[in-house]
Amino acid sequence: MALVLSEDAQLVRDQALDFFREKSPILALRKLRDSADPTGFSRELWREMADLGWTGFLVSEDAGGSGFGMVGLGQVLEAAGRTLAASPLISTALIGASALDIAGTPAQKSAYLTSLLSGDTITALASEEGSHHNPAAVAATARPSADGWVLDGRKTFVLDGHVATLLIVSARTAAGITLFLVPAATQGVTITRRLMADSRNAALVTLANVHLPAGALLGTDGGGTALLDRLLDRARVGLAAEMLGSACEAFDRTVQYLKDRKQFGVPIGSFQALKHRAAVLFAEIEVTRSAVLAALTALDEGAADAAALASLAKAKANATLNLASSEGVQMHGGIGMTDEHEIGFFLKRSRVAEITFGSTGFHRDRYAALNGY
Amino acid sequence: MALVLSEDAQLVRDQALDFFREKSPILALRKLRDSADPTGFSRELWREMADLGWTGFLVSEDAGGSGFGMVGLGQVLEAAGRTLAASPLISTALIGASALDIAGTPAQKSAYLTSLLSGDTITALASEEGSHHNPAAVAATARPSADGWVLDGRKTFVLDGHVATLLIVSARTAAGITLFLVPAATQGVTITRRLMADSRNAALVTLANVHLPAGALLGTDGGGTALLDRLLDRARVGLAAEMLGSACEAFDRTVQYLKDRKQFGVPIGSFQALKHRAAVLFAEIEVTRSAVLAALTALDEGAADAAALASLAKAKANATLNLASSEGVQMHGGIGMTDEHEIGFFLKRSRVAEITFGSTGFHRDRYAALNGY
Amino acid sequence: MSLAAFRTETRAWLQDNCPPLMRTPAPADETVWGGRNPTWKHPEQKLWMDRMAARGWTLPTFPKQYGGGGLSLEQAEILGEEMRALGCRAPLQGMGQTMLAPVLLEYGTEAQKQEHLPQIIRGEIRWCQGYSEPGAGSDLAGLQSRAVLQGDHFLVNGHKIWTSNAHYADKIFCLVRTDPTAKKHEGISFLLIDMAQPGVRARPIRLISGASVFCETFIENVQVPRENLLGELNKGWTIAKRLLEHERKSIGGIGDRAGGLANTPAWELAKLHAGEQDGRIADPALRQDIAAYAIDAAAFQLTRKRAADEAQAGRPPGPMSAMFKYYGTELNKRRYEMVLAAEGVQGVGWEGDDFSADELRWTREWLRSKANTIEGGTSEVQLNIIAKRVLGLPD
Amino acid sequence: MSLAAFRTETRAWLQDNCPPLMRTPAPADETVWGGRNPTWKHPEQKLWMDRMAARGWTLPTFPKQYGGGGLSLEQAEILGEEMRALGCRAPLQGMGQTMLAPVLLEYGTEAQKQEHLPQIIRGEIRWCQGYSEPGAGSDLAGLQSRAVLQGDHFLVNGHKIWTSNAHYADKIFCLVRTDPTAKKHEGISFLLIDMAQPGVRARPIRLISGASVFCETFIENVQVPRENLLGELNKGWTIAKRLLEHERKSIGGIGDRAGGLANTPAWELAKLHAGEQDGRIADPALRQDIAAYAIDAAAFQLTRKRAADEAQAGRPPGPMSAMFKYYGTELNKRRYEMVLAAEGVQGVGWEGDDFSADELRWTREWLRSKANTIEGGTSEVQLNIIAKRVLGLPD
Repeated sequence: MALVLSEDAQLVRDQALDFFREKSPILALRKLRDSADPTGFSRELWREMADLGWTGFLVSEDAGGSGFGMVGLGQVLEAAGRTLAASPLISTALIGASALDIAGTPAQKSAYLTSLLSGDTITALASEEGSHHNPAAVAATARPSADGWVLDGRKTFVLDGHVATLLIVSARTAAGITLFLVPAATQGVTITRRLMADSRNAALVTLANVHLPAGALLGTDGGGTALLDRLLDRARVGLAAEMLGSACEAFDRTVQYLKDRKQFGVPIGSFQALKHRAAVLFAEIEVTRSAVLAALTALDEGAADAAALASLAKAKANATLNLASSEGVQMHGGIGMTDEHEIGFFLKRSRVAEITFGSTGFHRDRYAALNGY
Repeated sequence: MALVLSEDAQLVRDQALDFFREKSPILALRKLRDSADPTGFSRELWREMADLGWTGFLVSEDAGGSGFGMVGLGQVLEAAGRTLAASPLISTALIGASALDIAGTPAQKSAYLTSLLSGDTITALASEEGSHHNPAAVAATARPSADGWVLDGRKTFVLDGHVATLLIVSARTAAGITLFLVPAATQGVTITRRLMADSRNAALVTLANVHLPAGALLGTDGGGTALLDRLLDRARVGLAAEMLGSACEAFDRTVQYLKDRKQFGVPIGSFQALKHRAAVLFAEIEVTRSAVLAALTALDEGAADAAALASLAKAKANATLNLASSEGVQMHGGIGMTDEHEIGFFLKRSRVAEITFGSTGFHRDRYAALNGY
Repeated sequence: MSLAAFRTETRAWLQDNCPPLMRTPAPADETVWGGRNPTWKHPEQKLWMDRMAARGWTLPTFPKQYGGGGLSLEQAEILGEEMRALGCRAPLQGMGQTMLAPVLLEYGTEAQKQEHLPQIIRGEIRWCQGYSEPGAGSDLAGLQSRAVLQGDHFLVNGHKIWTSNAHYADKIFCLVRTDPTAKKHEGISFLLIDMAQPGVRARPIRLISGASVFCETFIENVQVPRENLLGELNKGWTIAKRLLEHERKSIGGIGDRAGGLANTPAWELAKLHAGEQDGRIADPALRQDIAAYAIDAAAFQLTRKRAADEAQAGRPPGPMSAMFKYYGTELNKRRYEMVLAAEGVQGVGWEGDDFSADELRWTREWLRSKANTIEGGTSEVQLNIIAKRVLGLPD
Repeated sequence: MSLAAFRTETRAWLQDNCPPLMRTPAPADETVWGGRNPTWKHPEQKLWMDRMAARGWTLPTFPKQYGGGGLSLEQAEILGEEMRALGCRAPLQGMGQTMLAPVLLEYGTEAQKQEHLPQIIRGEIRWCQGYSEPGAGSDLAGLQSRAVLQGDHFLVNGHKIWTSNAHYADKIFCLVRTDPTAKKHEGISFLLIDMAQPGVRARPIRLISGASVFCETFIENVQVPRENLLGELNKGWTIAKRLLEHERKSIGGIGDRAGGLANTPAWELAKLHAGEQDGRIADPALRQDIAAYAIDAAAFQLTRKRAADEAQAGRPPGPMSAMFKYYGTELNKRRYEMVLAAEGVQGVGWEGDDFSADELRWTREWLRSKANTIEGGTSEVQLNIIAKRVLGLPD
């Protein structure tokens, strides 16, 4: 694999950078927050993103998408990360589209894909049950009924669950962990919005005696672990790309501040201790960029080491965004502590993104296991 | 407990600092190394240390010592660490004296204590069997015989074992881990010198069908785990005190070099990045000093948290000496890489001391366990 | 009186006089700040403050003639131990006590001491600090607020920032430039300004944590009596630095403060959220990180104790306040990062019933902790101070 | 010829021409340095070097008229891939190839290129680097060695340090001061000096690892022909900096070098010494540390690949050599620290039969690795360069 963007990917990247800079600067997130917007994102912008084809990047051409792939979607996510844009890109364009494209039956595809591509259907993955990422810890159950399945369980950290029309739920059957497509409006499904520190939303989803038709099964009975792994690896790398964008932006703003802010009669960027810390951060961002691009590419190519690269990318993105946002606030000094300044938004976003789809510790552990130690 | 040196301890400290500075500068270690001295230390100096009473600090007054305690011995060890002086202080004045004082029978005391106090008997603790510190991993066995015990086993990292006349050996009996006093000259004992990177010595000790009298048992049959723990906690804290001295000396030399060495027309100590790193190291040394003094004091007072403080002190000393020696070499630049300069001796000493009586990871684990998590 | 007798007597007095409610941990919103318009959640708060103030024990080592307790260091230590043993809340807190009072005692005229110290000790006046300015943060001496001496008063104009709780304070101690032609450290004076007059205005600043504990304070054409100058004219920088040492000490000890977290360490949260195995935190990496933090935190607390013990033993204290400020605040940030890491999803909530009150408070406190290494002199400034004053490294 | 055809042909040629022994990993003491007095452990080493040199493949992308391979970047990449696939050793190494040759090509006169490049490519002359001086380490431009132009030659006097393997080298490329009155960067020239003459003396320096790979080199009243000046008089600094970029690249890639460790990663040693549980390293803290290192190391290797791929795709390369030098050398130090941590007692042995040859070698290599962040410009200098040239931060 060559670690270099194709012309097409470069075009998507430029387009996405312009899009978010113009239509969804950090000010947009602030407004959603301060107006206590019940959805936490802009449906109008989401339709525009769908019109640009981003919802179809992971949907094959014969199903109505472009099949452009993870490298392309990664460019969009990185651009979104630059302005901390809140949207269902990951929950829907990445996870939902992948789930249907990879495992959906023709009936499922025809039921959901068109409206997902147009931006109408929003999906959410309901797999976590505890405080820490652990897709294998599934207590939710699905038992067979006369005409399908009955689900019970409690899901804790369902990203975009508060606006989703379709949930992808992991539950345990006799055969093992299995995924189901659950329309949010199904009886017995209760969705409670959870507002996070980054002004984005997750939901608590409870399933109480939820009756589903046989056609709600996604993939095979008991095949949920492998399918979830594939979906999650895409989500991890997509999120890592978004986090890379956020780290780059926090860094660029901090370097600019170092040049502008004067103390002791000189720009504070002339102090060597700050210079060295900035240079170290630059290096970390560069190696993170390589890890993210390699993981995106490996997923598109179906490479054998894609899972290890996914953990590598998420582990590096976690550490680098943590560092970039922490250094950003510290180097901005007092002004960085004010709500009025935007650098604090990166700090809040960083810690939520870190624990999403696996902390640094989780991915170090997984990387070691995948490499045989 | 008050974390302040008594007048007496201060006097010992000053005396020890003068002693090692005058009689055992780093040059002494270099000479021992370059002459391939078979013992690796100076017997003459060791007798002088005994004459100063240091071998008796942990021996009660009624047994011929001064009972001055760990705080006092810690001052001596810290001073020894400043000049990287190699001596049997830890193997004999600390571990051997403690073992006999705490657990020795009257017969054992009368057999060994006088010559230990005078510097004639050198003891060595033979407890490690693997590459990593683990006093609980004992494969060596002791089975009862008609008139005593028969020992078999292999001990890997016996500090000063190559010059010891008396070994303190851990072996497993039916009752559990048990300690034995084994004269080095006993038939079946083979001692092979192992030269370490810090120019000090450990030994590989093999015990093959070693017959011992009943009176060789130290403490109680099966009581070795608790006794070893006590001895090791003293050793950990004593070594931490020595390492603190080494860290202080490496740091002082580095700060002086920062003031003396000129590049770009100014002392390199005027560069802010180096200043900040030096200041961070200063802070780490200060908190390490407190941890070491608290642990020494707790051992003397038999405080309930002495074990936790021992792990705390060793963990901090490990990290701080590692940092002080690494930064020392880096800040000395090219000259620090030469054998002619003394700063490299601190680097070599640091890593050997780190793995002795438990690495940082070992003591973090133990600290957590002792604190209930 | 022997120390033992003092201890016995003190214990008995505390037993008799500390109201039961004041022996419970104080939530953050029940701190007693005193002042002209004090707020009380419980009458016991005022009772406790008044009783302690009457003995001068709100500033126990200060001389009796100014209303202080007149205790020796040893006695004050015993008082502290007995208060901790009984779980007594601090009767009164604020910048008057911890920062201004020590420099008033050192640099004030007899009249100034007589006027201000009793008010501070009795909790009658709440002070705030007018140091930083928008253009003068780490470069504190670069301040531009002006005071011009006009006969018996100064005419003051200026713009201060990070004035903690200025919107609740009665008076502000202020650094102002009184000689614009002098070198920057030599034209600064230290003024005491009453805020209850036209021309003084405090505007709260909203922080990333959502709280507003700091203000911008605007001073426009305010007349300040000449006798409110502390120390000599244009010699305010010396006092300013001395006060900063007291501030550093109080911020460096930030991890000590009572509060929910002190009773709920990160390892308990880790067991709760990451699970427990054989009595251990189930996630070994999290466990090692928490132990590493706990070891550093314990070593730092032992260092504070060592410094106190050395002072008590009459050993000369080193110029260590910068080190305490640096290490204590960096540790406090790590502490909250540990809490977040332990809590997982529950550590990054903002609103809603699914998060406990503690969890939501800790998220805000985590954000608040980021200011610790900025306020009162950044970590970078502290490291500069250590390098220069302690290590003697050249400029 | 198409790239595919080139690959096929190259593979066949390597199969036919690379001696079997040269397809095994090279121990450190079997590196081929060439020179006037080469040392061979095996005749295959010379055979392999000569065969590769005859095709110019010891410097594959250099022009054919100077003895180079004349390959495109893509072809050279293919050659590298095929050599790695077959496990071929490097036929020849040294500072002549990696550092001097590129600047000779860029700045040399036609005569200089004709003279020196073929000698380098054929392994006939071994070069060393005369840059640092005892008083000029990080401040390289502060050098004091002098060269005075006297008609058709320079008279050179100086004292160089850290001249790698100078005691084995035939020639030295040297920075000397030719105008002591000019500003420090403007009076420096770049000279090529033959060491086989009286007045040049190299004294090995014993290092903390026990090895002596560096020398002090003394140059006393040595005459150097004027035509051995590379570039213009007093304009040597530009060439010096350019050469440093090539040096940084080669040091930054230090973790790539084949050798025992490449085949014995830290995690294998950790399993061996700390034990194994369910296929995992039994010590969870050690395991996490090793994974953290391995992740950074992999991300760095991917970054080197990305830079190469971008160059090949014709994307403008950033000024990244300082970043590679910094990150690669810091990683290499961490790598050896990991090895020591994994080995425990076996990692800190110095002599004796109880330590394996690998264990003893790694201890020495651990010490040697400490020089990585000093030689070729310290990590601090690299960070200065990144801050200034990449980030544009002010002086």
